[in-house]
Amino acid sequence: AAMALAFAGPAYAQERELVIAQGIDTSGFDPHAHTTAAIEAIHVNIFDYLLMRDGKGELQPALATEWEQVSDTAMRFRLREGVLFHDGTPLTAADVKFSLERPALDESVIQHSFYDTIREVEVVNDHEVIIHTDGPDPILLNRVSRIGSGIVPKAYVDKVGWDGFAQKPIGTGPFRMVEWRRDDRIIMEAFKEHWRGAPAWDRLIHRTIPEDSTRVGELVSGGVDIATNIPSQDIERVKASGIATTAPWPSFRVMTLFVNTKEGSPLADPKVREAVDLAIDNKALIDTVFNGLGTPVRAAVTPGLSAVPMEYHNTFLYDPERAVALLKEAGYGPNELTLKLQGPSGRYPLDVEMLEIISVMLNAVGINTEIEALEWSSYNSRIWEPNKIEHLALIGHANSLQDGYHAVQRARCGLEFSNKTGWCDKRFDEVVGQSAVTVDPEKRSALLAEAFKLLTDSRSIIFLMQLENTIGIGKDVDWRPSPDEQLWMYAAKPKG
Amino acid sequence: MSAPAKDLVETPVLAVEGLSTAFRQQDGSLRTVVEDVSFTIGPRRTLAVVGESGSGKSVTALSIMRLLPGRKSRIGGSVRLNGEELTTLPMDAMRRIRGNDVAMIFQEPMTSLNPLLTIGYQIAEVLIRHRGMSFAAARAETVRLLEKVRIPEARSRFDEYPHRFSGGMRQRVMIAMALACRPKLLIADEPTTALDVTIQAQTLDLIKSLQDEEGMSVLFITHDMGVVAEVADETVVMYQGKTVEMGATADIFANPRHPYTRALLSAVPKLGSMKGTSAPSRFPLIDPATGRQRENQSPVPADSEMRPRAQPVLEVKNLTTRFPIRKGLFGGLRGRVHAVESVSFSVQPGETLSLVGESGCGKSTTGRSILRLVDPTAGSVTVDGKDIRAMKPAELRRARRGMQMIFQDPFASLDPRATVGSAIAEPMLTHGAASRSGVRQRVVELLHRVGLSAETAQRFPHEFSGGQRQRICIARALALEPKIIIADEAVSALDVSIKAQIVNLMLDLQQSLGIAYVFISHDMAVVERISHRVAVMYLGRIVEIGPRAAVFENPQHPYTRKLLAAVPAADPSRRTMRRASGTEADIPSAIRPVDYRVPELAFREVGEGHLVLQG
Amino acid sequence: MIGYVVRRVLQMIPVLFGITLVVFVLLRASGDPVSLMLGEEASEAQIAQLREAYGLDRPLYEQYAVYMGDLLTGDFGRSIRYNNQPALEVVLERLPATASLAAMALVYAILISLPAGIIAALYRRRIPDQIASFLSVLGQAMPNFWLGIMLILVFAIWFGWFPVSGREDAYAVVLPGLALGASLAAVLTRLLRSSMIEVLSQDYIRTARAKGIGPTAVMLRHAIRNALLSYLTVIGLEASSLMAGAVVTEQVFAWPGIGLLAIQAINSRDMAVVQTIVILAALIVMLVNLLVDVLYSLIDPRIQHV
Amino acid sequence: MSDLELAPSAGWRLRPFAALDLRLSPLAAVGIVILLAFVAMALFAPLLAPFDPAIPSLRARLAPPSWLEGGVAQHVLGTDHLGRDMLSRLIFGSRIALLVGFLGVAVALMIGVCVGLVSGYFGGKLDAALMGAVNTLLAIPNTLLYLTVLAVFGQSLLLLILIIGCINWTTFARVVRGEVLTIKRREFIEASRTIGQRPVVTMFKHVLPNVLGSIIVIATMNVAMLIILEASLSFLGFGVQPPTVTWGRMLADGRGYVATAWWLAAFPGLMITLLTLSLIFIGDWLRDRFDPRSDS
Ligand SMILES: Nc1ncnc2c1ncn2[C@@H]1O[C@H](COP(=O)(O)OP(=O)(O)OP(=O)(O)O)[C@@H](O)[C@H]1O
Ligand SMILES: Nc1ncnc2c1ncn2[C@@H]1O[C@H](COP(=O)(O)OP(=O)(O)OP(=O)(O)O)[C@@H](O)[C@H]1O
Ligand SMILES: [Mg+2]
Ligand SMILES: [Mg+2]
Repeated sequence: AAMALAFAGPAYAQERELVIAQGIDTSGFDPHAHTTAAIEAIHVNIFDYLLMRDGKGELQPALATEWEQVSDTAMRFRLREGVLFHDGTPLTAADVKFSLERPALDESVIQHSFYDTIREVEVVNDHEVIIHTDGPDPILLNRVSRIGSGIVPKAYVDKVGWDGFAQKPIGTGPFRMVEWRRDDRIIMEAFKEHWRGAPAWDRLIHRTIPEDSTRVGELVSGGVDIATNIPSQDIERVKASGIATTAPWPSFRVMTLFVNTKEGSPLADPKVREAVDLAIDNKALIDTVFNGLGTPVRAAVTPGLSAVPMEYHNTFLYDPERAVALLKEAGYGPNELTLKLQGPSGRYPLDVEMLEIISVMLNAVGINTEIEALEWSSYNSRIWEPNKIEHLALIGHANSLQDGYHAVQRARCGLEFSNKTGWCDKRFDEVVGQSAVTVDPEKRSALLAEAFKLLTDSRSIIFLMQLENTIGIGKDVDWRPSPDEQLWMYAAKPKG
Repeated sequence: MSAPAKDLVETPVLAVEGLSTAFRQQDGSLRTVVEDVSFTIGPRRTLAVVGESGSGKSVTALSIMRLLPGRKSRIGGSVRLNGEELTTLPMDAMRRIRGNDVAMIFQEPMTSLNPLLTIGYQIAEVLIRHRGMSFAAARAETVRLLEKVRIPEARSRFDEYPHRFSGGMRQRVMIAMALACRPKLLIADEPTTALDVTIQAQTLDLIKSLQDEEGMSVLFITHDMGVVAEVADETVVMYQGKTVEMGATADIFANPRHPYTRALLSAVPKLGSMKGTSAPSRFPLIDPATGRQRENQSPVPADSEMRPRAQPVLEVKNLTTRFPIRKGLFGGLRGRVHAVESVSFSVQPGETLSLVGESGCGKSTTGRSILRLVDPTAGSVTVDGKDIRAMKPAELRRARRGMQMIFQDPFASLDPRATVGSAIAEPMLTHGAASRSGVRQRVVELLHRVGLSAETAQRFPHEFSGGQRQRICIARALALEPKIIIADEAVSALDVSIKAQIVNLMLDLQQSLGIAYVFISHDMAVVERISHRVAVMYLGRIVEIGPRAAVFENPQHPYTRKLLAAVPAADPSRRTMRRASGTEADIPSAIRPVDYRVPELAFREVGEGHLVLQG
Repeated sequence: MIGYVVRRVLQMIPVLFGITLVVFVLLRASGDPVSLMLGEEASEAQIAQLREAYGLDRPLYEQYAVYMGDLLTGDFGRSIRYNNQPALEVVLERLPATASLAAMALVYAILISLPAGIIAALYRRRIPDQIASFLSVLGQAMPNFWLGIMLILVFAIWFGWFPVSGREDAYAVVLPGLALGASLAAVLTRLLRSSMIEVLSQDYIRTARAKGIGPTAVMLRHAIRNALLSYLTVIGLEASSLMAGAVVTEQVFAWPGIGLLAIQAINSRDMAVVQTIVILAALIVMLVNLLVDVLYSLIDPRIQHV
Repeated sequence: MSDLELAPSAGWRLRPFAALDLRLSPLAAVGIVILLAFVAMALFAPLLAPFDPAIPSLRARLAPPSWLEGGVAQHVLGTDHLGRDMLSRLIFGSRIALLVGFLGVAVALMIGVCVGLVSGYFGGKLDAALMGAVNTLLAIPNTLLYLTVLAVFGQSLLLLILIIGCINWTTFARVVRGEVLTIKRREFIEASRTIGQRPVVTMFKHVLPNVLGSIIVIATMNVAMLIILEASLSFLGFGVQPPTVTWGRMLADGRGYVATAWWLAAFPGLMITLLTLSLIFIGDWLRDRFDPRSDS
């Protein structure tokens, strides 16, 4: 794309433009009104958080320069001075209070559930705030460095309203939004007064190209500089093009099978659940479906998450003979058990193919299968949301809080996972509950490790793999993708 | 007119010698449909080609014009126009001759004009093409031509489209188009067959007077001997693709040599041939192969004299049928077609009443109203003492057993996908008139009755000729032993000889079964043969009704006279110099405004049962 | 004529009403926008809260009544997916993209089918006819997403003549237009061929030839106009399938039109937007058909609408 | 044709197509042979297919056809992205293609013909109402309708066929209605009224057999259209459930491999083209046979 501008005349000849292609468009620029990582990946260039993760996933100061625990339920943040919004107004503590209290207090905001521990944001002075939480919140820092915590200018929002803001956002980020053509492109310009200094690009363009092969086509023909989600079969092709190369882009998303353990389901019998787990060869699944890209897991653990037992990463159980034996013990001879495999079609990469391969694997130990792959919204509303899993349902979970607590907490009795699987364990609830108010990292990790073990051993959720995407990067761009699925383009530099 | 003088000095305008035309069939073989046809036409003369349907008349004409599909047909022999050989001419040169030296008019005026182009343009096109005129000049010339063929207000009609023109006017447009370049030869392929008697007469007149003016020769194709007698100097008779007889028209009529010619002539209904009798009478028929008379030729016995006044099978009183015309945003009523207006008549058992009149005068609507195929607006229809109009649907269906209908088009009135047997059996099965096996028995009986063999029951309509199909329709109509049959133009679409056969069949059936007919027709000569009584309709009204002899021999209403005068006489010696051709193009329309008040009708009795509309 | 047009437009109202009802019920019955928006991480309490906020917890008929009430005042509702933007605005801003795509497809379809259909009819059952027939069969048998991908690969990536996707420059419409227009071209070719064959067998063509008019003039002045009548009707009827095809084509070419919007709106159960699209599309289809009928009556003097 | 003296067994039944000249044209013969081959393929798929179409093979992912470099001998047409045998999948795929195509058309046919017949034959208010429904359905872009309906009712094969039928009948209804309006004016229908036949009987006995000609022609075209529709729905994620193999799904899945493994999409595409071609040949031929004018 940098080349394409050469035609635009001498005045623009120097302009550096970076074009990124993703499969989906943003729904708007209200940072509290979505839950999608791919949208955050766009927003992150416009909004800053109090803290920000660096390329290794470590939390670094951003709008907040220092922070300290004031009490069990309060944390003080010192704000950076001289930070300007895109409209030239300076950042103050009032903006921070405004930005964080909205998701925390307004129940109708989509991000609310991630901020409901926050009781109040107290303005100490122009450059200092204290966040008060309901109880001890060990992951408050995670909360203020993610999606729903982008800082917006209060005065501007008061003027245009949130609906207006969603169309024309203003933030403190390195780029400012100029034009948004829905489902086509978002055009951003460098914000030269950005507190980190002017970005290397004059223009940043996010394009929406839903069709994979078309996106790859743009990449290899030089139409875009960075393209996300390169299908595995095209990796060689991209590399061979000489125009771009690819890099692994691990995702926090872990693919799982939710299991109906409720009464009446054959899977209420733990033996059958174990048989299913043992029947699935996670590695072969990854190799066959994803051409080897992905990591087998036994729990929702991925590198970059805090407080997770990493021993469940890159490991899996596979023992078909034992699976047959377990089935026999449970009273099922070959082909006497039929399980329904449900899953979405088109929500996750190669989701239907996963179902097909899992089905074959289950068949191999003598379990008959029936696949039901539905378009995402139907799947979501027919099976997922009313908790009507028949036997096994494919689902992928990301972890936008990037913390172990979030990975297991919803499996507590009466919460979403439990409602779906029907698995409910007192001890599990207890340790998870404790971890939520335990600030000491050691203790907390220990509690969560036990919780992970309980959940994994219950096999109410059978964990399959961590997804690994591939991102395509043009040869002219110097950029190393970070492990948190963000497209933070301030870090990208033109080559040569 | 004068006998044809063989003019040896003048070269003939058209000389056809040994013309043979064959079509390539699906399997690649050739089927010859015109074989070794030869004739010549001298300047200013008219040659008629006659023969029954499928005898190759049209193919002959199209071969002369070389208008047959080139890849599918093969033409042999020679065709010379003014000495120039046409069969070998390059296509370009041929195109310069078409429409210029030879012009052609076709049978179907309704489809022969392009519906999307104006009348004027279609004529002017010829002038532009052959005379190289500018459009303006062509336009002026076209208007002149239109005036010449007596299209009223020619100037303003230049820009009109064909669908606004009646059949007769369209045929005149075709003639104007043909005459545009003053061709030496005009080929007219059945130009009047599709037209009404009166319009037909006008059109024939026009062609003849223009021929005299322009001095061209005419090749006239027809199957109607009446028309031949009227127009032709010489006649060629074709039979199965060959010429069987050729000569001066008068000679041929006076002294037909070939049996086929004789058969053809014997079957021609001649108006006035029934003078002095009052009962219907069969046609004398001659077998085309042997030349002998085919059936014993007794006229229908005198028993069909008017019967004593029994109870009529059908009584129609003040029958009125109007069709609303709706237009505008909300489909408001803008007028009505007064298709049938206060029509009254009665029919006795075993009697035939004919309804005659021009196209659109309401004959069919009358018939359909009687059967309640359309719902009449007012009046009463009594069949066998029961009022048809008061009946509920189921009742009506039952009542229809007693009255049947035979339609004009035998091709259209049989379901192409049902066997003949099931078509005839259907009415009986519907009414449970007989057991299943009884039905089969009866079908065979009926087939025999109409002169078909039993095995035809299993065949499909497309395997039959038009005449045979009409027999099947009659058999179907007879299946329920109706008291009355309404025959709507039942023989109009048939060839002369077939027509005669069917008329004879109907008469026989009437005689043996005592059926009453309402016979709807515009063919006066057939009507004369078949009817006991005649009703003449004009614009939805009966203008004259009475015994056939009285109406034909003593027509009182001017319209009846006009209708009779228009019938071509199949006798060259009586070729009349025509009555001043009417220029009025159309039959006046029966469309009236909503608030139209129907004037009172009064009839004057001129003889016994002979009534004439007054005023 | 004006009366006729008015009447036809009035007739569209019940149809549109029926469409809104059908679509409303279907969409509502099939999924819940809130749980879709919240994704896998949503909590049940949160779903309930949001649903209440959007009034989705009320009975269906009540929701429909509210929706229709708004609709009658010209309010097409607001997009849930696009942060409460007015649905009509969201849809309308896409209209030009789809319109230009459809127009391009139509241009292709006509440019291809007109000569191809005529030549096929003229050379009936001979080589040119068979080639045209085969190509049109291919055009019909090839799903347009497939054709789109092939076109991108060959003309955009290998040859680099056209942009791969998007609608930034003027040439961008060339490939998606072709992908969308191909099957219409195929249908129209076959149709034109058969109506041409039919017209050529009509009596008035024989009349024209008997006048000595040359084959080209017969073709141009006498035959084509008549054959175009049914051609025109089919174009009208195909307007709706063009809209349907646009859904797929836009997806392939990342063409920011209504089709792309439609898929995403359906997938996120964005009621107001789907409704607006369907109403708009139906309206366009019906207007196109009306236009075709009016054109038809202009070409064919026999038809008179009053 | 027996020379009958009342042979009662040789009754005259309604034989709708006996009146047809069914001589084959060369193209039609080709079409019929292809179609029969596909039918045989569908019927005997388990016997014909060398492999189980659902069984993946890790080692043989994306193997090219056997005659190409890198091809594996036992996978004649190569393997797909999960290492499943292409040939076997194509063979099994013919089942769904034919099922969706023919059953979908059958459902559409039934609805469309009934509506068309009733609408055309009885006219009036009923006609206005039915045509209103047709116009409503026609005015909604088809794809949107399919997507919403499939989203509501799920994506089983049976439902897909039913839905396709329930949405796709409008063409038939319109054509049948048009034909009925013409046929209604033919005299044999009137003749049927004059013998006192009930309208419903007339409709099925006399009207229906006479519209069958054009219906069959559209139906053959429609079969092809539906197969492609299934492909498009698969492309949009609304296809038939795995492990059922469909050409449409193969085509849709293969689209990402145009540049790297062309055989994934080329073969199912070829199959669809062949089937469409054969149906179009047969349809053209049937139309010629049903239209007496077409060959004069
Ligand atoms: N284009 C054609 N291809 C094949 N056969 C044809 C063609 N045109 C006419 N015929 C056949 O040639 C024969 C003669 O037909 P032609 O039209 O000349 O009869 P006709 O005497 O004019 O009859 P009619 O009085 O019905 O017009 C018929 O058997 C007809 O079927
Ligand atoms: N269903 C109808 N709706 C409107 N007008 C009709 C209808 N049927 C007949 N007419 C009109 O009624 C008038 C009488 O028609 P009808 O068919 O009875 O004439 P006809 O004497 O039988 O003519 P033809 O000799 O042509 O059969 C005509 O002007 C015709 O246009
Ligand atoms: Mg395992
Ligand atoms: Mg003829």
